[in-house]
Amino acid sequence: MKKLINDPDGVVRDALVGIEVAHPDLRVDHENRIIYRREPTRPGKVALISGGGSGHEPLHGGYVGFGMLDAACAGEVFTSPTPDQMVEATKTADSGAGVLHIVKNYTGDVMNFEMAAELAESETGVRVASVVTDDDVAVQDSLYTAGRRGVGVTVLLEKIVGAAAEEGRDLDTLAELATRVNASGRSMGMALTSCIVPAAGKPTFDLPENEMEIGIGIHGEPGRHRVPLAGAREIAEQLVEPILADHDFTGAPAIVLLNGMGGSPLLELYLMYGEVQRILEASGVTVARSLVGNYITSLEMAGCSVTLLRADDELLGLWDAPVATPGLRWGV
Amino acid sequence: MKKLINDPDGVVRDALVGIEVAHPDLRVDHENRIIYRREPTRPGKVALISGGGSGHEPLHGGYVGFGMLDAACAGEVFTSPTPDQMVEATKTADSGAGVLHIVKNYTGDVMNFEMAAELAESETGVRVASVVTDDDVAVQDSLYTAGRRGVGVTVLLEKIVGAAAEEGRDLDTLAELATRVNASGRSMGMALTSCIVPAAGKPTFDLPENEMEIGIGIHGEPGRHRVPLAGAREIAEQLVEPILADHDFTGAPAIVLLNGMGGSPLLELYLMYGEVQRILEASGVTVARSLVGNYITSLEMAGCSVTLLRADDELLGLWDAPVATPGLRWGV
Amino acid sequence: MARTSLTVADLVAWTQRFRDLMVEHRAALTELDSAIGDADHGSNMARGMQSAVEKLEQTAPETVGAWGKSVGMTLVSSVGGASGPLYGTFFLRFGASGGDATELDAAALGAALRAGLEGVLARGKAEPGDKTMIDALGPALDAFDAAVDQGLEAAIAAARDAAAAGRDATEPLQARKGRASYLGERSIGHVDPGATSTAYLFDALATATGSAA
Amino acid sequence: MARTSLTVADLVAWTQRFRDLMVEHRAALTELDSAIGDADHGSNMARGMQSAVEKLEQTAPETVGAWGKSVGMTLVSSVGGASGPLYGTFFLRFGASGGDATELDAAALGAALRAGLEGVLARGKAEPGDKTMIDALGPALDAFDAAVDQGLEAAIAAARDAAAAGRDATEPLQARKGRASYLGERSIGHVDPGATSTAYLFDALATATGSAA
Ligand SMILES: Nc1ncnc2c1ncn2[C@@H]1O[C@H](COP(=O)(O)OP(=O)(O)O)[C@@H](O)[C@H]1O
Ligand SMILES: Nc1ncnc2c1ncn2[C@@H]1O[C@H](COP(=O)(O)OP(=O)(O)O)[C@@H](O)[C@H]1O
Ligand SMILES: [Mg+2]
Ligand SMILES: [Mg+2]
Ligand SMILES: [Mg+2]
Ligand SMILES: [Mg+2]
Repeated sequence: MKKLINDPDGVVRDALVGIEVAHPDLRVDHENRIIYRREPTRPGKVALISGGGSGHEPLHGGYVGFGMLDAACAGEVFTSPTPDQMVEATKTADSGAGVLHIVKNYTGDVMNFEMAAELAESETGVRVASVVTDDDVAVQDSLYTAGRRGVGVTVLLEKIVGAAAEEGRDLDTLAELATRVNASGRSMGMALTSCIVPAAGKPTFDLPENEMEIGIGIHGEPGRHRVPLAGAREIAEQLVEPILADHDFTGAPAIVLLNGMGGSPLLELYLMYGEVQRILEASGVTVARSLVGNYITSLEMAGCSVTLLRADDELLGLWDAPVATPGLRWGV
Repeated sequence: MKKLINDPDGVVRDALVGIEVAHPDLRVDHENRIIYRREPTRPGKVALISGGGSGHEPLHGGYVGFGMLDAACAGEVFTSPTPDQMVEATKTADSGAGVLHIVKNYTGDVMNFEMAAELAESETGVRVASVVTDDDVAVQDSLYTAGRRGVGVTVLLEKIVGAAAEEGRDLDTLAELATRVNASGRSMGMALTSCIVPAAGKPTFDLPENEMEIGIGIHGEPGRHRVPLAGAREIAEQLVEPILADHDFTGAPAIVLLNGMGGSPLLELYLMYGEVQRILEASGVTVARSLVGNYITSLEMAGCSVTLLRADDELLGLWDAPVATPGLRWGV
Repeated sequence: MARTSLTVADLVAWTQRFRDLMVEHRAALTELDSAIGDADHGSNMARGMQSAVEKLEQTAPETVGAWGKSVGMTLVSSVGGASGPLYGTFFLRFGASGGDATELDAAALGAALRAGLEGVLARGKAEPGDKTMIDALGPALDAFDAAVDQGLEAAIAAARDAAAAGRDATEPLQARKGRASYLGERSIGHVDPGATSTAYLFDALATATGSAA
Repeated sequence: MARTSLTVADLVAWTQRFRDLMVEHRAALTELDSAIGDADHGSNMARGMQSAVEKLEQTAPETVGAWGKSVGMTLVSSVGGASGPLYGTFFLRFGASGGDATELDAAALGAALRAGLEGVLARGKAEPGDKTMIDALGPALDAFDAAVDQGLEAAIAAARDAAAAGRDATEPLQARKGRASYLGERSIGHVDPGATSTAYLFDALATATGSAA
């Protein structure tokens, strides 16, 4: 296993040290593995908290800052954080206006955040609302699965709802907005290679040189199908088509995220984005905003995902609003 | 070869399509493979032009925009662009105040930019000054080498000199500043894996599972030494020590870049940065600013490099000045 | 003479034995989780059980309830993922069922295990056949109940065997809960990691209580 | 009867033959460049020579000067890297030496080649033994000059053999110019890619002019 680490079981602990020293605008509670903004939540502002397994950087710690999150809880690699962490973050970040938990739809994340919300409300009286993101069309949302996974739309939601929170909107309004954003977004991902979970020490799955996985998530798990390796144009089709089949993205401005899984060079991500945008245009989708890069990753996995968000003037305005985090930054 | 591409020989062409549609603030001349700011150079402002082989993204195209470059010429993967491209970019970006060429010290880049400067001046009368970056301490700067390579300091220089250009400083002043920045910076890199040049179709070098290369550049070339794989702390020492041995970084604020080579997850880069900063502090270096991420890459190579720049109040002020490019963005 | 009840010390020994098995089989559990999950079940369980045992060593519980609360809370607060809340809830409910008791006879043990199962079902909303730890836990408790008349040790041994059989029976199933459900039909043909750790849980119970026969 | 001069058509045939060799050995040249460089010499040369031949097909040159300018300018503007300016300069200077001539006898060819070499030296500032294309080019021209009394074909054949020998002789050298110099001692034991393409340049000249013996 070739990694820039000291100890496979201490990766998250050690990385948090680097995050703290690299970003003077952030503060890290190492005992609880929570990344906060340096300044406490402004009174009256609803606090946005998220968290999840580590290995998806810059998600979530890289989205703590003005215009996005107030705190992020870091779990072990690909393992959701614990309720204790979330309770601590909730209590600390609350300014009295309540806390919105942004949770990606995975069994572990949902259960841990649920327990945290119960504990936080009962122990401290902090008002907690939650939104669970589930935008991954690779998974059937049915009784026979754990439901669609939360992937790329989580980034867009943290940005948009984060901007609305800075405006001073209240908890219920933000929860409603978050639900609307999630319902308007869809994603689909693919992998050329597996990643290596440090504590596991070897690739999660083996993928022959002439094959790729379609319909992967962000935890290095295998996808829905294994298919022959194809060119970028064909891959773009395999990602965009299921998204467009699942939701109508015509007749409204769309925000598009072409996301790298962590191990693909930016050169290739741009190339993929060119292909994606071409298909979208041909399908009558109006791309109003776009983001190309590594925003929600799966360690060193090579591959990419596409996220589409059906927007409107309000969402575009919130998207364009100032943001200052390590992972997304504009307007300030 | 597992890549998100259509045709190994058309990678740069196709990626430029994606760069153009992803960034409405940029304009791409596809015939000449030049990335410009959308708006022409403001009269009186010196134009900053750089360029080099592709595969180092976001360098250089991702640094075109307010506060950094005015144009970037994209060569084939790891192959410097041609004089024609540079002449065209020079003529187009010049507002009358002259053009600064920012050239990384590689035989090909230097020769092609030299020919371009000669042609541009003789054909058009545009005033051209050049700075050649050579910050890589892995290479002995002697008669027996092509001289130190230009690596990480190029990013810092484009930012700092770009800010000075926005202030309206003249060509000679900027060339002098650029020379000073280059002389104050040092870098050192390492690789855990080789990258794959698309047109070559296989890894440039083979690196056994238990070894790493120390002293690599950014072209997938092997390094100075092949040594046993080590932990992050030891790797950090192997990168920082030669830098501190080559130049005095105490007694002045330092800007530090912990750069990923493209294939290492951000989690690991943060972890490495924690180790680097610890060593710097123990060595009496005061870190005033830092940057952690993939800023000057070598396709999907796993590994990282460290760049230190000895700064002062002026350089810090220019560093903090607003910048709005795809690759670096703050203050606007 | 066959034992007829478990003391708190027995429960602690069970915890330690389970910890030993999780550490010993850490890589194998992660390997199973690689096939249909995210390659962390082994490190999750080893980390959690290690913490649980350390906690018990710091503060020795005096009642079944205190033991269950200590182990359950430690798992909840040190594991994360799906297994943290699920195993955590199992031990918390087990403890709540035992309450202030300092010993559990066969019937009380059966009731406590059943309370644990109910907790896992309530928390995870999985059903039998969904290819989860439930598919080892459910059969184990049914076998326990069916054998309880033969005495505590026999019931534990029966539970252990049924858990192992339940674990094996997850192999042909298509997952409908947890991460493995994302794989659809590709989850078929792999043993569930959580059912495997649960089979070890009953193995540990049998060994720690000398019910190995 | 042995030929005593080259026409512009011969120069065009030489260009085509060099292109063929670059395309044919593209992967091998890139392989050499992988060992001590950045894995692009094969694609650089194949791309450049392909463009050069296309340009000649669009506009047939009538003089040695026009031919050299066409090939040289096309290389400069389509290759990039180190080999673009170096090979480009070689052909530009070769052409300038030939000027308006439509034929080159042995002495004139020798002078043109020498002008090309001087251009490469001026542009790249390499010295003999630095492990570059110079180490094939220099010996080739010396051999050409030494054999020029035996006639054009003999001189070309001698140059071809010396270029190949010069290429082979780069293997034990430590590089002091270009990318390979970054490797220090690790550059020892590998044949230089640029010297290899230069050996093909003279191979092409020999074949295209029927001087193969
Ligand atoms: N809803 C559920 N109910 C019961 N058990 C579940 C449920 N979801 C997952 N599991 C169990 O959890 C195991 C995975 O645990 P683990 O790998 O530690 O967590 P994660 O899936 O979060 O990575 C699965 O093998 C399965 O047995
Ligand atoms: N200064 C120089 N003078 C002469 N030849 C050189 C010089 N530098 C490099 N070369 C030649 O160029 C070859 C490499 O060409 P190429 O791979 O196309 O360019 P790059 O090194 O820019 O990738 C080397 O093998 C060497 O023969
Ligand atoms: Mg997990
Ligand atoms: Mg090159
Ligand atoms: Mg798991
Ligand atoms: Mg090369």
